[in-house]
Amino acid sequence: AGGGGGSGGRTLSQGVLMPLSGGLGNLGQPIRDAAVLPIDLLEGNTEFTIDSQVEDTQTDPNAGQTAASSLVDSGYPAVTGAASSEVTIQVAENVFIPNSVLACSPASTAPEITDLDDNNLIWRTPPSDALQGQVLAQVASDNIGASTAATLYVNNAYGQALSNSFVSAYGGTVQNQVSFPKGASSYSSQLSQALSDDPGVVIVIGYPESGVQLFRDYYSEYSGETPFLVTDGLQNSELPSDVGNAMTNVQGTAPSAAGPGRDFFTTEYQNEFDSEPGVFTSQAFDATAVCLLANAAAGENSGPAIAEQMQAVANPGGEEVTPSTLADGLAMAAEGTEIQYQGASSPVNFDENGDLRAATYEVFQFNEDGYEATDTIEFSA
Amino acid sequence: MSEITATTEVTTYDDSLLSVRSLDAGYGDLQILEHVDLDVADGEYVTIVGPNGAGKSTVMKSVFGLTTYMGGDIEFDGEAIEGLRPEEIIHHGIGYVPQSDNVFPSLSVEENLEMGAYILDNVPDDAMQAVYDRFPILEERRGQKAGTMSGGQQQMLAMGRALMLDPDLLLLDEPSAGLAPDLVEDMFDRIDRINDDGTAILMVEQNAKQALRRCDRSYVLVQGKNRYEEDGDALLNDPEVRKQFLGG
Amino acid sequence: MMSNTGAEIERDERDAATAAADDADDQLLRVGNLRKEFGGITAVDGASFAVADGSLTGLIGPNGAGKSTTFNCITGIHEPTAGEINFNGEDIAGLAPNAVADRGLVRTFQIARELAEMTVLENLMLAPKRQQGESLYRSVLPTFRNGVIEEETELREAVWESLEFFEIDHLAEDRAGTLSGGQRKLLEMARALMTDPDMLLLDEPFAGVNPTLETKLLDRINQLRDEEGLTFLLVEHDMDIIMEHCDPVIVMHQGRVLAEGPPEEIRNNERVVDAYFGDDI
Amino acid sequence: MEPYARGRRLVRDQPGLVVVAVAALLLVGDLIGKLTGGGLTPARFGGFVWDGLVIGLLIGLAGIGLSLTYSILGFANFAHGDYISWGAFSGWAVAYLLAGIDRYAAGGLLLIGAGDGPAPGDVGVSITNTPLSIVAGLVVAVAFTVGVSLLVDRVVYRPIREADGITLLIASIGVAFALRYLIVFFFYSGRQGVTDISRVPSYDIGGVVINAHELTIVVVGLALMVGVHLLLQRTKLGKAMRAMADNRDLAQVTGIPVEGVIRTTWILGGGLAGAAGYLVVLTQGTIAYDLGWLLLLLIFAAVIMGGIGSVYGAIVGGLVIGLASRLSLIWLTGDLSSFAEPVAFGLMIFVLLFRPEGIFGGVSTA
Amino acid sequence: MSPDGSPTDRLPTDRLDGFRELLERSDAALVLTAMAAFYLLFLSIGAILNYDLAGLISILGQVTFFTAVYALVVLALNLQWGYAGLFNIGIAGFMAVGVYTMAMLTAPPTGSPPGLGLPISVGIVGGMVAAALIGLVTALPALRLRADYLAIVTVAISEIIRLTYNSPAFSTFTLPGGIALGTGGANGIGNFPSNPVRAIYFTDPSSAASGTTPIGTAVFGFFENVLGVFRSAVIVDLTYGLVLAVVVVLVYTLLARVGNSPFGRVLKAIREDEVVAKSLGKDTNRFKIKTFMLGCALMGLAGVLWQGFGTGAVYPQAFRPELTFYIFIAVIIGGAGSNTGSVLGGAVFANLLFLLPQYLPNIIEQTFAIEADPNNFIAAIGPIAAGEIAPLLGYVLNQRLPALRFVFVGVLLVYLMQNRPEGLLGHRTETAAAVDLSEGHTPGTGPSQAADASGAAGGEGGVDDE
Ligand SMILES: Nc1ncnc2c1ncn2[C@@H]1O[C@H](COP(=O)(O)OP(=O)(O)OP(=O)(O)O)[C@@H](O)[C@H]1O
Ligand SMILES: Nc1ncnc2c1ncn2[C@@H]1O[C@H](COP(=O)(O)OP(=O)(O)OP(=O)(O)O)[C@@H](O)[C@H]1O
Ligand SMILES: [Mg+2]
Ligand SMILES: [Mg+2]
Repeated sequence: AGGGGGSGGRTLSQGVLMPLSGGLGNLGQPIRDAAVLPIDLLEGNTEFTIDSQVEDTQTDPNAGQTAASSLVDSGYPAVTGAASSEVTIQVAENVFIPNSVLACSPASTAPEITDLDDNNLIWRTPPSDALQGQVLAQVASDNIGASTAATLYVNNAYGQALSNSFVSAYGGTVQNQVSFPKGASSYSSQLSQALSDDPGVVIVIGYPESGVQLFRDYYSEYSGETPFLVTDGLQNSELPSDVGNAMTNVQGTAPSAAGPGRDFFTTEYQNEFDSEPGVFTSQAFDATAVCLLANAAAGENSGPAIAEQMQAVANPGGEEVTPSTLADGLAMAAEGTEIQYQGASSPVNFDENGDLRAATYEVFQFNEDGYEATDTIEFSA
Repeated sequence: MSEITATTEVTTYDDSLLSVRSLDAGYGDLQILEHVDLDVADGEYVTIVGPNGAGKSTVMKSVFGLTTYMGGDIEFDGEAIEGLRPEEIIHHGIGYVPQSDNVFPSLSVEENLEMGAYILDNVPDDAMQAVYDRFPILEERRGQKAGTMSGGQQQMLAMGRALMLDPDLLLLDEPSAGLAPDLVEDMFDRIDRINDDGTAILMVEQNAKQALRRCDRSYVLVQGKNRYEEDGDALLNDPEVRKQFLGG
Repeated sequence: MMSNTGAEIERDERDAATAAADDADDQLLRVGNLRKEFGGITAVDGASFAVADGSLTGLIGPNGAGKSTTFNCITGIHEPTAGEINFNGEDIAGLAPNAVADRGLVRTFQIARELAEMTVLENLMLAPKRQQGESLYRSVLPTFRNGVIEEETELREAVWESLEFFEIDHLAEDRAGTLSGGQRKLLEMARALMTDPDMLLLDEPFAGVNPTLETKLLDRINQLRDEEGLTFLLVEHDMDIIMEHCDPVIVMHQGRVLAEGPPEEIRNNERVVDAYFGDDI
Repeated sequence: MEPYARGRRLVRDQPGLVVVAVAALLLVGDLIGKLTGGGLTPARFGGFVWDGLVIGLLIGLAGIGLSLTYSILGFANFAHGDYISWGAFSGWAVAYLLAGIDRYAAGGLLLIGAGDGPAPGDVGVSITNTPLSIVAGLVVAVAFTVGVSLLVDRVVYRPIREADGITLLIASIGVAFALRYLIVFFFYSGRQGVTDISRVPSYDIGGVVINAHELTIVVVGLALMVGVHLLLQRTKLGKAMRAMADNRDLAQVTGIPVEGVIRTTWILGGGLAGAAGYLVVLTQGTIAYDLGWLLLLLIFAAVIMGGIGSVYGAIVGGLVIGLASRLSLIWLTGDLSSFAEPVAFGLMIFVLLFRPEGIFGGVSTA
Repeated sequence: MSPDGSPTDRLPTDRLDGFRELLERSDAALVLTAMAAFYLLFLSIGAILNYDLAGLISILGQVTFFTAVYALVVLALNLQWGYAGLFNIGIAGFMAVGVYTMAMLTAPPTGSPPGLGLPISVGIVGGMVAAALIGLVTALPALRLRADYLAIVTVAISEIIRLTYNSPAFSTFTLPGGIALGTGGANGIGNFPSNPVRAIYFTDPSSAASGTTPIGTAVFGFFENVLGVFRSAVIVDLTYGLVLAVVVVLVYTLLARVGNSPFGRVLKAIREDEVVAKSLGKDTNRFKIKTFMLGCALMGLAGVLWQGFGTGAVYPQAFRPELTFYIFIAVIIGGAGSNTGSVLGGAVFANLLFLLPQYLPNIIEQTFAIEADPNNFIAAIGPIAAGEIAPLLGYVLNQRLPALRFVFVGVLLVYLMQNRPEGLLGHRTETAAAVDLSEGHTPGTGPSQAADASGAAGGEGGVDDE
């Protein structure tokens, strides 16, 4: 096999690296499902054989490293993963970059990833949190009209980075920045600190794990009138039912999953897994899809070669390929036709750092049944 | 010590209260006792003497079900008791006062005695009073923590606790160790009296002169085997035994 | 009567103190007005006595008289509530146990405290003081380690000799925890002697030891005293031993020194007979 | 002159104590300043105190069992936290089943709403809405945890009864791993909402909001504590336990049915742990497989601070730890608020510096 | 060895016996045999998973790395716990102090978070010293406490350390002299110098696109041209693994000497009965503090080599108490009190309990592919009534395998405690003396005589053999 035409029958190898157990296990499992969805859909519909393998980082740096090595050792040239930024940075520096394997993360939003010395090997399909901080600030000031704010953030890399980027972008006064630990039995004291100066809006950065607890504590002790603004980590349709409150005072921002192929993705995901797609699932689909397209275009299972093709298959210019036409896209890419992938989460337009050039954020509002998007905000880096 | 080559010359009795036949026992895999035979008749006062490490304490513990049983028979009052748990053996009417650590230090004197009658639903008042009559100092100090009592008082308390159930046989492991001379005398006198009241005694003693003088019969144990079995006084006067075990 | 007794005791103490002052260089250990309280209990209540260099002094008294507690205070296991303790001309009250032992004053325990999981050999090898290899760097660095090995080889011989004497050499490699009650006592004494002390405090070393071996040990104690000038302070309840071997004998009662003197005198001291011997004598 | 001399002696003998006293005084002074100066509203202060009391009560309740098994069996049971978790899961599975069986399939209810099971708001469990199923759940939580602890004792600890404390401790770490991840095996690894907060009435008492579930916990917790107290005081069981803690071999020789007392200890300790786990979920409203494990270090801190083996020590220790972890937030604000837990640990270490045996150490109160 | 006959006419069983004897006598042979077995195991796994040669080298590198780092920490713990009975369950905290100090000393001052930019060697020594000092601070008050109280204090301190590093409060801060420093908060520190072994092969070790040194050119060239291995990273990793193995040998030697010496004897005595040790004139506090500090320094070193250079970045979440428990499990598998046992225990834990379970799911998937993937237990057992077992299997294999791994670890631990509480080598009491104590004497009929002698001799011999 090789580049150019007539590459039918070639094997495209794609690894998936996700936390399936440990702290982020719950978040990671649906993302893993979405990451293997393109492969499941392509099976039998394309001339290519697609070989994939899933590894579990266990939300642990050591295990993550072994899991990543295992993918590399099995000969996977490209990997969808990892999820949390800590693990992504670490396996990138220690495993993927030294071994010339490409990684495309569907969920790591830490700004540091932009600046990795990565030989062009590290990519991602969600936007950097440097942007989300600005979006939060904008929504807080413009949509909610709050001139004072407090942040309540989970005490990890994600929470600390996003809280900081919000604070530096926000025009009003930030009265309190309160951190909270994951998995505590009660957040009343943190809430009481955050609410002590009667802020115009409370920004909550965290995951459903602690979000359930935090909002339960909030609704059992306060009247529930202060506007809250949450981030992508808390964009979870089960949150209101788990909390037991419609949460109508809570809005949120998240990288929008409103790419051209979104409806197709949603339907297929529901068919396949019998549940609603969750946060970062459409990004995971896109990450795998772009890698496969780039692999087909590269004509060989080689990390650097695939990296060469990432922008070519994703960025504007050429035939449009969407999640529903992925099989055709592979064939075109292998033949050397110029294509542009229009994904489930976004049109996917990479800059030279492997970040998205433009990002669309959605503003969503919780209600009894989950949440609904109320607005979209376009942002370009 | 190895000069004594005489094999076991032990008589067996037919009507004994406690009869130990060819007992093998030890700790884990380590066998200490080899074919030990021993009898105590109803109301009899029997002692065991022998060098350090001979297995004297091990015999007592074995009767009470505290060692690894490896073979032989132990009968009490006609019933086999080998392999039973200590609390079951207590039910049969045997009391045991271990060599050391024999009171509950953080319990009061009275509570220690109550524990002695734990297997009964209610602590019999007369039993408690009987012990107090025997050891008046215990009644005086009934509220004191056992751990703060002096060595001799603790020894009395331990004995009192074993007497709470009015056992038929009392096993005493070196009851005089560490006691001041006046208390040693006193202790032996009290044991005599307990024996006079009908309780059979099986006692280990290093204070062999006293023990042998007072007991009815005595066994000499060496390296886990019976060596001699005789009247106390006879042993006391046996020159060989004197030389080997009684310090001349 | 009461005050009378008190006065007498005071006089005794004064006598002891004067005696101590008289031939100060003759007294290896001097204890003055030692007090030790545990919560409400006064275990030692102003005891004063002195032990002459090279003597085998007996310390007797009823159970609970405070003998072991006195030992514990002298050797730093307990900090005395008040009082003076002078060893070899140096005030050692309140020193840590290791500091006391380091000065050559070593004790055995009434209830043997063997190091259960260590072999009998290791128990004895532990004892000698100021071993080179007790310093971390010496035990590790190449050149120093040769010295350590040399010293260990020498110690080994001494240890085996001692084991043979105490008739526990057949147990040399057994864990000390498997020894019988009496064997533990022997180990305890052998170990204390391995520290090469100037003075030994023995707390009922023969309780539970077979009489034959007891005789042998006493011969050894006498030999060490005569030939190497060791000083012994011996707590014992066996009056035959005390009367035959100890001179002088100190009698404690209710935390105080009741009498002190040669065995003959003690045997005939009425107060001692009342307090201690009972009807035995 | 006299007080001066006494003071000087205090400074000389117990310099640490003096420093602590001064620090405590300064904190109290600062607190009064904050309360009067308006930096801290009395309502917020009251909220901290109430919060600390509720969590402290739960820690104390769970700590009693840990303390009992610690002193009687001679080892620190690292699986205690996971008994707590199993109490929570077993009890709430049944509470859910009873509350929702008329409307939903049993499977989803038994998994406490996991997977496609009904949401908390739909099942609607709360002490006022479904009091019977809440009580039934509590009973099951206690019974099930007792069963688990007896089973574990039979299978794991009994064969090595004579082993030293460290061997048992490490075996208990093994038990902890197995129990915790069996929950994940049967249930799930996330945190899930359980109670229906919209149906939990709350009362405003001088600005401090107290809800019905917290009140339930206080009532049930105190009742259980009093019950344990009476059981240990009124029966010879308490003395037998102390006797065994003193000297197990002697207890055996004395005729105390050692195995029986050990079983009773597990029944008490396991039952209280199960109840505590169930009640923790009642107050926090959510359930997670590691909820007991996350509490375990705090429980240990409480038990040790109180003095191992002392029932009252465990209770007092629990309250101190609970209050400290909440009240410290008066000073630890913003970035420092993550130090609440370290403060609780630090306090324990501090107490041990002055009382190496714990507050009630050496005093047997059971 | 066998008195009769030359090796040629020996029966195979004889040879087997001879080998067993060798293992009993020489610790080096024992450890090397165990490692050979592990290498073989993982090579077969690689083969099953169709790894190419680079993949196989990589898996060997991992086996070496994890064995070495676990062995290192286990050895340090064995010194504290196995010898002196100091029940330290704050290991993770001391490792964190080591690696964080190293990171803060060596990270570039301009980075984020800023560091002091000092050389690596200063960083490593600094990490060890800092861990030792924190050990001292822990030990001083803890000396008064009984063993289980000490345990809880150490685990509390370890949590305080982790939460402090995790706190945003010290993410970056300024020292009094105006020097900026930082822990990076929950982000950790990722910008410290790269693994020193890279300097052997690369001219600019910190750059992914660096040129190679002459050695690098030669070695990489050999692998590329002769073996066809083009991934230089696997060679670097394997080299690091081997360097760590050397470190383990050095630490082992150090600790074996500490153990087989009067110093070690005092530690053993302290573990048994501190009052006795004191009454014999040993300043036990000094011994305890020294031991605690030395152990903590080694834990700090292990932190640097493992969580620092090994993973390339340091995060607070890597130092949860679970890590400490893993080390304890390893020391128990090996047998507390035995240094060789510690190395073996570390190897067994790292390979069989840490690495192997990560490869198992893939092997299982290769062997039986089970499609069914029910996402909850009820859905998994429901079909059993209809005789369908596939959903349950699918649930177990596809959904709950990680959870079952922990259940397995727990059950194994209980099994070990019930059946072999003394661990693999704990039965072999290693006599604490610098010489064979019974040489030239016949110690009667002590049942453990043979084992003791070989233990003492073997311990020393093992070191010298290396
Ligand atoms: N728990 C134990 N485990 C192993 N061996 C033991 C144990 N207890 C005693 N032994 C061994 O059993 C033998 C007999 O011990 P035992 O205590 O019965 O002796 P004894 O005759 O009572 O001696 P003593 O007069 O010194 O008390 C000794 O060799 C001793 O080492
Ligand atoms: N740690 C302690 N706490 C409380 N009381 C104690 C303590 N140690 C000793 N005592 C008390 O001090 C008194 C003296 O005890 P000590 O052990 O010194 O007596 P002794 O003379 O050695 O007696 P014996 O001959 O029985 O060994 C006793 O009343 C004892 O109960
Ligand atoms: Mg005995
Ligand atoms: Mg005494």
